[in-house]
Amino acid sequence: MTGQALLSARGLTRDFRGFRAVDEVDLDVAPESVHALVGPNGAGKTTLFNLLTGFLRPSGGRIELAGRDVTGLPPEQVARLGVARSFQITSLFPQLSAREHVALALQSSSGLGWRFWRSAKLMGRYTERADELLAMVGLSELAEAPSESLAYGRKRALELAIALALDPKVLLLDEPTAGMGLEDVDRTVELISRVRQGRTVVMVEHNMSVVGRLADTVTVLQAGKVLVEGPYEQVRADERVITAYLGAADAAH
Amino acid sequence: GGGGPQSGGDQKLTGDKIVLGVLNDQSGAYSELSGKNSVTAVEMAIADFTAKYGDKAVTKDITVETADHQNKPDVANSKAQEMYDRKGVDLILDVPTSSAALKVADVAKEKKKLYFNIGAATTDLTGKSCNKYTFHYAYDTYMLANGTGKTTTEQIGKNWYILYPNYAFGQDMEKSFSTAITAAGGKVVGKDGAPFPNTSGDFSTFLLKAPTLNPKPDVLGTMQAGAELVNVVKQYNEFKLRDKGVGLAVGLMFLTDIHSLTPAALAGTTYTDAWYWNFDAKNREFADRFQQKAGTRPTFAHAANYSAALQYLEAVQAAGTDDADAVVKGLEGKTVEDVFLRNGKIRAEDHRVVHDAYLAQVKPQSEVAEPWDYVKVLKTIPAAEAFRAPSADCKL
Amino acid sequence: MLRIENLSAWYGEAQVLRDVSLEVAAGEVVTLVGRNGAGKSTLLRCVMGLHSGQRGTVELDGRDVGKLPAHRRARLGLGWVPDDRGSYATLTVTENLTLPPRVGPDPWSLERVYEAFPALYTRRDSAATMLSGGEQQMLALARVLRMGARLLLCDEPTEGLSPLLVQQVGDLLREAKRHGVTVLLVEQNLHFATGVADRHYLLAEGRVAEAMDNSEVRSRERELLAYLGI
Amino acid sequence: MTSTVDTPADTPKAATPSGLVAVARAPGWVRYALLALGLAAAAWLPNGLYPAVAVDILCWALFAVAVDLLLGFTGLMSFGHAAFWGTSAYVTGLVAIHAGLPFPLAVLAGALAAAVLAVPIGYLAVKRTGIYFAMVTLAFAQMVYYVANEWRSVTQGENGLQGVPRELFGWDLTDDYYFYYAILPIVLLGLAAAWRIVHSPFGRVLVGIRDNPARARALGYPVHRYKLTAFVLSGFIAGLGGGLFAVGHRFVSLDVLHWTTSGKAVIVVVLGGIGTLWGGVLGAGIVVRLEDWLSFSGFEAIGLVTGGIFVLVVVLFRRGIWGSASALARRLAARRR
Amino acid sequence: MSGFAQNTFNGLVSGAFYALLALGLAVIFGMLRVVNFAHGAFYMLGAFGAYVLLTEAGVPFWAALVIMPVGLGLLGMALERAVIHRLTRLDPLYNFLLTFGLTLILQDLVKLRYGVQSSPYATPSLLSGTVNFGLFDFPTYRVFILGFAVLLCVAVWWVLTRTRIGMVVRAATERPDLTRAFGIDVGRWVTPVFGFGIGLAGLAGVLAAPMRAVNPLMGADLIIVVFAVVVIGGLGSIFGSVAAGFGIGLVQAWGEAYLSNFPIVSQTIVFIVMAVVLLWRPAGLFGREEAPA
Ligand SMILES: Nc1ncnc2c1ncn2[C@@H]1O[C@H](COP(=O)(O)OP(=O)(O)OP(=O)(O)O)[C@@H](O)[C@H]1O
Ligand SMILES: Nc1ncnc2c1ncn2[C@@H]1O[C@H](COP(=O)(O)OP(=O)(O)OP(=O)(O)O)[C@@H](O)[C@H]1O
Ligand SMILES: CC(C)C[C@H](N)C(=O)O
Ligand SMILES: [Mg+2]
Ligand SMILES: [Mg+2]
Repeated sequence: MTGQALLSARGLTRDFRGFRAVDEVDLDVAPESVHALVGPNGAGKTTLFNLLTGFLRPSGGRIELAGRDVTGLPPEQVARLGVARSFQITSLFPQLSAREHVALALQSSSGLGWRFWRSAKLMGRYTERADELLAMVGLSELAEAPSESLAYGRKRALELAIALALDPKVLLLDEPTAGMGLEDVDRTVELISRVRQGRTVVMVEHNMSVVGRLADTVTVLQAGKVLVEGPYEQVRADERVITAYLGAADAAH
Repeated sequence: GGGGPQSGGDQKLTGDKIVLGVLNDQSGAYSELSGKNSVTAVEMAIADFTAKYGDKAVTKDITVETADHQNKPDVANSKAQEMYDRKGVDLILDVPTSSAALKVADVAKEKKKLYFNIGAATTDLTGKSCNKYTFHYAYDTYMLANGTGKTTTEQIGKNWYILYPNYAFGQDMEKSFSTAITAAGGKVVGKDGAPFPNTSGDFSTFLLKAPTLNPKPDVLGTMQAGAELVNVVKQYNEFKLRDKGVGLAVGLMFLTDIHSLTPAALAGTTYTDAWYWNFDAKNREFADRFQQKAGTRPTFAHAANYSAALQYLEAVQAAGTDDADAVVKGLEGKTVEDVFLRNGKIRAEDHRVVHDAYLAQVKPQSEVAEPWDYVKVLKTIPAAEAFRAPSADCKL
Repeated sequence: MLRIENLSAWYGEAQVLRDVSLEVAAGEVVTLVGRNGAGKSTLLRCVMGLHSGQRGTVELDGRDVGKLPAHRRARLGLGWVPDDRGSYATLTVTENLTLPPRVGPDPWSLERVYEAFPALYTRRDSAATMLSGGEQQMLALARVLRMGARLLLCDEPTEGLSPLLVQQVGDLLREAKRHGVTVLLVEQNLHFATGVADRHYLLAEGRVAEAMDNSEVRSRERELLAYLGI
Repeated sequence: MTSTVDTPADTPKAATPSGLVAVARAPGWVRYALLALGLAAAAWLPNGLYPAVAVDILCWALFAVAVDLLLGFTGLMSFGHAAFWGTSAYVTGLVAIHAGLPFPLAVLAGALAAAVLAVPIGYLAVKRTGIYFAMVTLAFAQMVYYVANEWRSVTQGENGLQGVPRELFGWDLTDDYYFYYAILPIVLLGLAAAWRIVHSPFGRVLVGIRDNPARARALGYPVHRYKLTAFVLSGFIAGLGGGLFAVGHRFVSLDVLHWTTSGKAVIVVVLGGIGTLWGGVLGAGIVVRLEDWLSFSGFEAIGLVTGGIFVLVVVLFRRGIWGSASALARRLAARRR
Repeated sequence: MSGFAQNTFNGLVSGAFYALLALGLAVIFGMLRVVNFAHGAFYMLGAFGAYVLLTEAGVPFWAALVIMPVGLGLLGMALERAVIHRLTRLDPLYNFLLTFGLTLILQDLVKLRYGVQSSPYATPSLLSGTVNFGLFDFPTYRVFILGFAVLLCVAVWWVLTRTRIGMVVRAATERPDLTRAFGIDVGRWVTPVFGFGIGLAGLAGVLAAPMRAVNPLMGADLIIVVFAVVVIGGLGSIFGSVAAGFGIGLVQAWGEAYLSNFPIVSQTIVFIVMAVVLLWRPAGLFGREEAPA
């Protein structure tokens, strides 16, 4: 079974001082699919993300990436294996410009970062690619601005550009459209559907229309457990999902 | 570069003047026992010298330079160099703290300029680190051990517990004391190096241990100096060791230590003193003059600074030049008598300046009749016995 | 109840609000809509007294509060739900809730808060920043309700909330309104906004571009969405 | 190590000390002019100043730059760099005394020893950040101090290591004036190395780590290892300074390991300007010269003056001398444009 | 046996000083995010103040025990208003540096006026005897210190964790602006807390006066050991700081008593413990994890 999945979890569990945030979750993300994680606030989605990316150590269970056991690896190693993530609450380098962010991300897969005896001008080789990525997320004009001066929505876009710069096999996006206006949401959806080619995307998203437009598979978490899993239409219609999460139908627009 | 003046034989005085440099601790742990008041003492010496010779003096232009070495050998090093090179200093005086003292000896040797150490205790100055331009005044670890260790063993008790600060000075003291005690027929039943510097200021572990040793020591010998000595004595009293039959002997003590601890805390303690201000009329006369200037009574270090400056000036006067080699020649082997040096002699072999020393005892508070008169002298240790014989390690 | 006149604000050299004037009557729910970076959050900070580079008049109940420090304004009944949720890492959930003093006539009791937000109850002894994003959003809202603030300044209170909770927040705001609470709401979600608000101000490039009432927004929804990109 | 990421204590990320000053981007000719001026000043120094003081300034300049490399560009304030400065001083001294090597080799040995020591200390210290890092390094340096103090058979304890030779192929370097020129190339090399590190891809990563470590990890950068590398490099450069200091004084005292030495290094950097690199050099010149002057002036309370200046700088001119000057220059340039 | 008990007791007494100092540090840090390097200097001022009060105004120990902490607390408050407070929005390192500079200044001011010689201070007569514990007797004064310190630590811990005061101050420290927006006048809370922490240091100083040498440098090296103590206990944790304070006192006393043949070990034992703790629990024994790194 796991042979099929690119990223899979078995019995994944995480406790915080007696509180179980993720409870024996089994998850299989098929290669080159978009897999959405939804669920009520506090269901454990972000925690699951943190487990999958090594930012948290599981209290139990096991994680495999392309058949390789990656349980308990530190985040930088997980990243090097081709797993990139964005953060739900934006997390940037306040002093660096948007372009520098992307350049840093582009550089990380090379050994250049260790070259303390070489000139930083070498990083100029990433400028072109960085500008391309910034254009993709609509940040071309703001490439020079320090990230702390960007408005919230722009920061979210930058998060995405950084994740893309890593050219990951697996892209984990935590609420990529939260705080964005509709136009930006559309652009982001379009962007994700573009970059998903040849990649696997796992995303947390409350905006059901975004989920509907992108996701192949939807997993609904509740109280740390998997409630339902399946294609979007099926999950959407599920009674349990409606009571636990969606509420009255008009909420999704 | 600022190379020093070439020492030419017939030259009289460099720059027609004499500059004395007092290099010591002016802000740290030893600034009271030497410090600024050493400068005062040196100024008194200059005044006395000028008064004595009047117009016949080699020069009337005698000044004092002073610097704070903060008890740091590296600071002492650069200050000493700067004094010799840039301030035209002919003689460096004082330099307490053994590590700094040794470093300055190196500088003196290299610059071929005179150096009279007063404040430091290490016998290395007249041992393996001796040199032609360095003289050691006042006291050293041997003198302290020989006086206090011997007499205490003979008169108070044979069994000792020695507590010393675990660094150069303390370790030297411990060795000197152990030797002296054994030679006098006593026994060191225990010894401990306490941490130095002792961050907590707490010595109770050692003090509690003392009475439990077998055989029980009659005497606790503390080698601590300055602030640490104050701590040990305080806690000795706190744990009431005297009531438990353990007496107290102090390795090195200055008048200022007794003052800060109060005689009550130390009553009956014997120790070796290089000089005491109220010993006789001559000393007292000096002490009175000193007090007018400094507002306090002199420690033996102050008196020794006075004497050292005076003897140097006398030597220059006699030689007619401040050329270091000529002055050294005049000093070597000279016998001297002044307010500090009684039966004094400047040994040619190792440049140790020997003189009478004194076994002193702290008076009980009730007997303290005037401020600062805390001590009675029990016995004079003759110059010949007070210091060790010239060491074979010293090759001038 | 709240009157803002010719309010301008700067970040360093950059001006982000230009002569904004608006009014909120007692018991009204008014939204501020506008694109990312239009200056909505900055406006709320100015009202709260937390932004240093500002000029203009802010009146509360006819009283000029422009000179008052933030804590005095809060005591007059202002309650702020910051856009970053404002959770204290060093305080537990319960402490986060009980920290602010009561400032209005109808403060919620702790029991009532926990009844409305059971998720907070189960996490009541955790440090607040350990909560999930949505839980922190609930906490921020619950906190001002517990203060009993008369004028709520809510900065995107539904961001990151599940659809179910979004409805619940809508219910809460409506209920608050019924109890006479006034609300100035910053919202991206126009659908939600029209569900709770009476009137709307459209903020664009630091200016009030338009003021509309609810029915107008409903009828012009298509056009507005296109214009705003919302 | 594990901790939440999505919910960081979102205290407003206060400007890191270094965050105040971005690497100055002065126009090219200004930079070359400044460089030429600096080199000229370095070449002239022992003619205008007592040579021994000039030598000290060189050594402290290296020390300050090493501290700034961590503080300004990695966001780690080491309050225990005396451990590396001092260890190198001792090793240099011992090597020079016992192996009779020419002094540059002895200094190299010392600096390497400092770098080696930086590995375990750094390994433990980089687990903490910010103020904790300062305290942890401070404590470990104090530990090294105690060890040196107790290990009397090697270090001579309180007496200090006397008689460190200044040997260089039989040349007589006893005169500080000539010694100054002998060490100048080594110091310039050290400074150039620091400059290169800061302006390397590695340096860029460090700045990123300084500003948001969690983000850097998600990008695949092993944060601890980067910090550790920076720490070791900094230890090496500090060691270079310490070794030269030992040879310069021909003597090593316990003070080289004392916490006040670490503190002084930080003072020098802050005075010069955190994150400016050359500010440290300037700060070294000022502080060393000032202390020299004060101790001769007969004023007893040196700490009162250095401490006072330091407090003023922290309260009023946090950018330090260099930082303030370059900010001013930039403002003037902007106005002219 | 009685030797061991005595050493243990002694360890607890010196631990009491560590605990009191660490407690003050922790209170200030917990509330203001300031690591107060000058804590040792204020400890020194406490002891010195008691000495000056006694010799220059005849004020006895018991009065000094009240006057000094209050006086220093006020001084601390003035200091907080004048400078500390301007820097709290910046990186905590700035306040660390500021207080470091302050340490140099305070030490030198006292030095200038009173010199570096240690000054005498007698044990109050009421406490100058010894208490018999069966196996051994122990100076009454030390027993008093231990009891007093334990009581004080418990009281402070209770106030800060169990009352509203602690909560408000923590909030005010963490996010001053936000807290102001909730109607709390932040300035009014933070300043007294800083003063209180300083007062604790002063109190420890007064307690130390009869037992330890009173001189301008008495706090200088001590503070570094206290830093190690709080790193071990977990700087943010009030309980951890106090527990580690007593623990380190014990470990040091035992080390000195039973490892005296290995002075390198007994001297550095505090730092060895710290290294082990860092390896095993980087946040300290009772500390909370820092922000991710
Ligand atoms: N470090 C932590 N310590 C304690 N509890 C935690 C920690 N991190 C998360 N939790 C708890 O675990 C639960 C799951 O949190 P998580 O952030 O994964 O939720 P989520 O599904 O991402 O919710 P949201 O949609 O609101 O972001 C929450 O109840 C939260 O309070
Ligand atoms: N700290 C700051 N420094 C400089 N500029 C800032 C800062 N905070 C915000 N800005 C700028 O001020 C403008 C208005 O910001 P504000 O946060 O008020 O917008 P907003 O309407 O709330 O946007 P969003 O919908 O993204 O939250 C933006 O252009 C932003 O870039
Ligand atoms: C007491 C001091 C003046 C002696 C000093 N400790 C020395 O090393 O010689
Ligand atoms: Mg989440
Ligand atoms: Mg906003």
